[in-house]
Amino acid sequence: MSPLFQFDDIVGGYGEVEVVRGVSGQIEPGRVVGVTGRNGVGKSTLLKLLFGSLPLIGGAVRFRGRDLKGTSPAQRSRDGISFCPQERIVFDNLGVWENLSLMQSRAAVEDFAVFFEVFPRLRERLRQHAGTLSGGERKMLSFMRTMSEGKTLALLDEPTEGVQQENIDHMTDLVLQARHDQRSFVIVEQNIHFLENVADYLIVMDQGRIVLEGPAVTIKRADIIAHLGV
Amino acid sequence: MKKFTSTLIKPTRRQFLTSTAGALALASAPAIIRPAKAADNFKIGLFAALTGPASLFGPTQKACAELAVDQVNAAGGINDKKVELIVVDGGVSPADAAKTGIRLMLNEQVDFVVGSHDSAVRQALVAAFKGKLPYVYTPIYEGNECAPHTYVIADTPPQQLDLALPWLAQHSGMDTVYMIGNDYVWPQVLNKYAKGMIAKLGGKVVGEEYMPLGAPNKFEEVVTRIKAANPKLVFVTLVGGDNVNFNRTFAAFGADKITRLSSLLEENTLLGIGKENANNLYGAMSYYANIETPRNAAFKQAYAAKFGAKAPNLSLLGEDCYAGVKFTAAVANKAGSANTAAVAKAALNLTFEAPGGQWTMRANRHVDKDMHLADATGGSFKVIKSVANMASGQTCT
Amino acid sequence: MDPLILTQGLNVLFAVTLLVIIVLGLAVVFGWLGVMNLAHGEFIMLGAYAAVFTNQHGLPFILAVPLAMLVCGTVGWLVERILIRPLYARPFDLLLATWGLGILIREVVEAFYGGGFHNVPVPVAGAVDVLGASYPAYRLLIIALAAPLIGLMLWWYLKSSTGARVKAMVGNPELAQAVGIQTDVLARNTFIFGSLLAGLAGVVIAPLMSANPYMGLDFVITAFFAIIVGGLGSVLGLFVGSGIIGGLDSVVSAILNRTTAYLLVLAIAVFFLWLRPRGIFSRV
Amino acid sequence: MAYFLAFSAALVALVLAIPAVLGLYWTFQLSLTFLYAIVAIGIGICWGQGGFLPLGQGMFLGLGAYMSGLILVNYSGSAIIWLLLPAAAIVPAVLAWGIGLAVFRGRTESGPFFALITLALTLLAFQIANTWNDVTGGFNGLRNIPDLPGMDGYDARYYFAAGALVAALGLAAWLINAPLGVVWRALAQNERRIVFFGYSTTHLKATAFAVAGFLAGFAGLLYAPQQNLVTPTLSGFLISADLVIWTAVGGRRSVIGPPVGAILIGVLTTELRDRVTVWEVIVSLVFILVVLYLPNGLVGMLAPLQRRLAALAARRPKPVEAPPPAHGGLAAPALGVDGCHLSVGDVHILDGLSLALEAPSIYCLIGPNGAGKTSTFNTITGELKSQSGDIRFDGVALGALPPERIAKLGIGRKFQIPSVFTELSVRDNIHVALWGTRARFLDLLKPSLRRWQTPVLAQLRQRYPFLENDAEMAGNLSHGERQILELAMSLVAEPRLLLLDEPCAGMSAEDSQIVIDTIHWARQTLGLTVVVIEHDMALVREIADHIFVMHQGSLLAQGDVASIQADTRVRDVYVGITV
Repeated sequence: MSPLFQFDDIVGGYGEVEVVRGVSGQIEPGRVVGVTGRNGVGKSTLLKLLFGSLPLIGGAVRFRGRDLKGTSPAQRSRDGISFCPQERIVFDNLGVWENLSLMQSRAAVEDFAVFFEVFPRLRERLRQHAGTLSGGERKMLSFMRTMSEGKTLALLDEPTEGVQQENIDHMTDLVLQARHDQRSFVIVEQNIHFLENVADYLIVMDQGRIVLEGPAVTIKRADIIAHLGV
Repeated sequence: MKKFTSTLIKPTRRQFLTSTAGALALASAPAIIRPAKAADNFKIGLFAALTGPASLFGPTQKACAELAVDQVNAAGGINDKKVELIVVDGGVSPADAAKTGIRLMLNEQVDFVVGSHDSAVRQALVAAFKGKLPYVYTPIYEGNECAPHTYVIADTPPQQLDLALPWLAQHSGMDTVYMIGNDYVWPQVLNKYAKGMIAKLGGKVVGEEYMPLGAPNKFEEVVTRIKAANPKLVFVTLVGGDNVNFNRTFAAFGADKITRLSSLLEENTLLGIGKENANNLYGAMSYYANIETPRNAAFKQAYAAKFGAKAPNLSLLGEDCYAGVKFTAAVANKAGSANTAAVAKAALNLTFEAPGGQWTMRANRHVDKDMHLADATGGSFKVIKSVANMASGQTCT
Repeated sequence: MDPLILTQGLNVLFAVTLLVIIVLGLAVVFGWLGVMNLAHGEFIMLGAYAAVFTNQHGLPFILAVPLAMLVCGTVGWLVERILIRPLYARPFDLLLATWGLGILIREVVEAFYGGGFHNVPVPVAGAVDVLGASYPAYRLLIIALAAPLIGLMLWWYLKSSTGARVKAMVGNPELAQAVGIQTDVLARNTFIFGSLLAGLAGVVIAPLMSANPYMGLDFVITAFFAIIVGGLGSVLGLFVGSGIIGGLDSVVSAILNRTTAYLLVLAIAVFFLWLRPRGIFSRV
Repeated sequence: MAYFLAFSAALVALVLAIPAVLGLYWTFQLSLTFLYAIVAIGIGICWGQGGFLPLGQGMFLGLGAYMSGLILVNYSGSAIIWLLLPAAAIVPAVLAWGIGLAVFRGRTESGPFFALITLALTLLAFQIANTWNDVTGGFNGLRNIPDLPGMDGYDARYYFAAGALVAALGLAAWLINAPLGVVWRALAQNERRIVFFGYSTTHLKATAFAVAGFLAGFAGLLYAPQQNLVTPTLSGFLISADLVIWTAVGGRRSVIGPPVGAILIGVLTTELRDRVTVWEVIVSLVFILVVLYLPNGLVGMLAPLQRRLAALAARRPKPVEAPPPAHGGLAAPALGVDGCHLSVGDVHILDGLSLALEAPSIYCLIGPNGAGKTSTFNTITGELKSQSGDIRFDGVALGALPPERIAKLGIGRKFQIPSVFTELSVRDNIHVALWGTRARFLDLLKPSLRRWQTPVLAQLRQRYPFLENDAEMAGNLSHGERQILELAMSLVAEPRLLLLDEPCAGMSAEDSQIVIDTIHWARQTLGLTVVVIEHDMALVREIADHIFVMHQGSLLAQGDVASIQADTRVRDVYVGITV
């Protein structure tokens, strides 16, 4: 029985520039893989390659055992993969509510109650343009959008960047809850605390390659910081 | 104008150059290849509205002229030469028309030009021909074209209004008149002339409005205003689509109990206006397709015989091209050539026949002609009064 | 109330309503999709000729609606596929290509129907008395029907978040893809939808002014001005823009004259293009 | 340049021959088409070079024609016309220039809105021409315009028009090959970028539009006496649209493209319109196809040939020593950023940021994503304006200055994503940077600037031989080479303060090393101050004399490498514990 999601020897980047130079991994249902590393080591690029926003130069991505070669991001989303990018994370020219209900036109505000409980500010700003939100609020909005899609697998790029600690804690709870519901995540993060709290498995990247990986419990923080810090 | 005549290039050189041009032309690009020139034909260039806003008239202009050419040829041609018609586009910008005019003059070497197009293009052609070529201007216009060797067989304001206004004054009253037209020379001149007559007839102009030409016009507001002013007569000098849309709106607002006189009301325009919108709508021109005279009957029969069921709608704008060719034939035969001086001499007081009636070319190079006042109520023209040999009222010398 | 003033008031209302109807299609194609379709007027013209066709063949006027939709839908589909799709990223070329397209459509229609005027009788003749001012029934009908129809569209627009999706696609294509919007399909359908609306407008207009191949030119520029003044992609802006352009045009025509009104509209358009190119209620 | 001269010579010969060879008819035909061609050349300059589309050139054509017509009608026979007539070309030019300044000011985009403005204006022009009877003669136009002295007869008219066309071609060729043309093309590709080399895009675009206005007015000047009639249609929208169509079909990017299009279609139309009923259909189809598949028009199909000729022309002529930068290029003065706040909506991008760069040395600016590093660069270079606080460079307050002025003060920057002008040659790329801080606006008309050479450039060429292949299109360079080219561009400008945003992003270790050496070298030879935004700590350790750590829009810590590495707060923000 093949894993839910699997990527082998991924190579790719922008144009001829290889940013990711051969990264492999896999993930089972109800598991969370954390990817970390310094800025510019190719973490975001990796996610984009996995989701198909960037073309693969080498390697293969499989979802539920099926090779995703040639399927558009839109198709992957329909097949059950959520993507929460790091840049241009919300539709600035749409309202908060439009951002949330864009693909679920039948949805009612109540359906998002569980999120609004922890992110009340967004409820207050339902009609406001997402472009006018603060960086942190946008992060929460895009996180909320991704989680509410309820897809089998979600790829999150720096969800906690610029988010206050208390909200990061809420995010942690939500991810853990979803994991408990057998949903899986690949989370790119620099916030080690967050990763330590949610991830079963950690990958540390540098220069586009994996320099350290293993079950979260087995990896010591000091080792990570050695790769991460200044 | 003196400078122009001095610019005339000596015939010998002209002959030489153009023949070289012809030779080269045949040799070079396909664009220049043209049917080998039958030297001994009498060539008439016809400016018809093949493109542009007036292009709805193009087909009938072409057809009528072709019919006339057939008849002239059947009658032995002009000065024993077979008449050849070269149709070109008059629906273009003045500058482009001038280019075509020069082509007709130098390359096709036409003997005569008959033109049905707007006044701006006429100015351009006059400037291009510089009187080196007899030029017949046919469509209804504002008058005042006095260029040498330019023969105008068009209806003029006096011909239209001397007929229409007195009759309307008598039958529907002229106490108050509202004028609406497009903002350019023809309506302005017509209104100027009309004002004089209205005053003589004891009428009063209560409103005068002009609509921008070539702008997206709408007429609800104007019609409402006119309806409120409730004049005895509305004098409409709008053209084309504006004329159609004004009259439709006028009727839609239930103002069509008021008498309307339209200066350019021909068959196609009336079709556009629609029979349900044509109550109390009058026009005064030298031709309507259903004038009941033997002459017109014959013309229509010949027209139908040549073009059959698919024949384009007959109207003044076509008939006057027919007349233009007929005039050309008459004057050139009388002059014995197309030489401008000879033609000028022959043209004086020359009488010739048009489907609309008998026309006579006067010294002012305009024609006296039979005019008809028609009632368009019900969507078809009913001629209610005709006057023979009305003068053009032009003062050219 | 003075019937004259009342009638002029109705004229203003009608002018604005008609402009909204004319602008709707372009609001979708230009306002949402950002496609400067200079051939919009020709799509309206095609719609009008659908009415001409039904009239010539003695068919009931209402049949012109499905016919117009069929014609404009098909043409819209073809145009999007061949002309628009390769040029989404090249606004100038889009502008020019659609201008060429406009000429093409005009010429083709002229080849079939000639340049002449075609009378489409008003489906609802006569006038209705409104508070002492009699007003043409068909125009009143347009005003009356436009309100609920446009209301319906708005409702649909807000309910089915299609409009939002289009704006999402235009504003942030990558994210749109990421949330599962098939952008190419959506773009195509949007363009076709805009073309349909244009065709519908044509049918409505046909009985007001007789159809001819050049009528489109009269609409397209005014429509662009209305949208720019209102603001791209904004529903409210669509009405405000039509209100300002159409209303101003009508009011000035009523009080002064057409020429002034026309020049004023041009001046306003230049002013907005220059100082507020994104309009009053821009959401793009 | 050389082949343009040769080309022009051939052209003149051909043009002179035509009347004798083709005869009067063609002489007349071409006289008018030549005038249209002149207008088209102007459109080519705006659209093909400057990258903005004028849809209303009829307005200037008409203005010129009416002015010329009125002058001739009123003063014919007196010598004063020779004084007055030039106004018929100059007034449209000035008008266009004014419109350009007004519309382009404060806008670094020239989207289709400019096109729509010109369209609306030409509609206005038409109505005025059509209704102002007393002056313009209304619909029937200004008639019986006398000939220009010596311009009577078809041949004379032809030679006037032909002469004018050749002159216009010469002017266009000169402008397009002058530095100004290079900068125009750079602008068309990346308007935002050239601002930071010290160019005012407003003036550049307004100038292009003024040239187009001049050419249109000039054509109008000759139109009046040539046709002896000027009508409103001349200033209408349809002619304006046709002119654009001709320009596109001929090829907007080259000098000869627009006139070729105008003459070709003009001639074919008069020839075929009356014979081929579907002529209009054909033209519109051809136009659509060209727009879709031939962005460079018919002439563009000769591109390979042109490129070969261009390559010949491109061998570097004798270099000219360039003057020092306007700012003197003295050793780096101090930069002080003091308490800058910058927020959009309620997002605080900069939150009381203060930095002080006293001694010339290499500073590194680090910090987690969203700390505001790039925004700091944007604020210093004037692209973003901080709502409060004060930025001083060499004692000058930068707050109010536009980006191009700040660049001229000697602050250069290099973007994270290499933004070289891909459709320009390597040499042109370098020159655009070279001129920015050295040339005054009018200098851009001197061809000699294209031979400029500086010691810095020479040394850079030694370091990076690929900078020597002058004719190579920057678009064909590899990513690494582009990075280096842009670095070289920001160095030849000889700034006093250089801001580098991730100069080594996406480069191999080897390339990165080369870049680092260059930075060191520049630091020593030019004595400038360098600020580097960098994530790669290895690189930071190697180059940084002094490190600024930013966090959430303000300065968290600063000091030398060791002290920063020791700083726990810094480590924490990197590891994600908010402080």
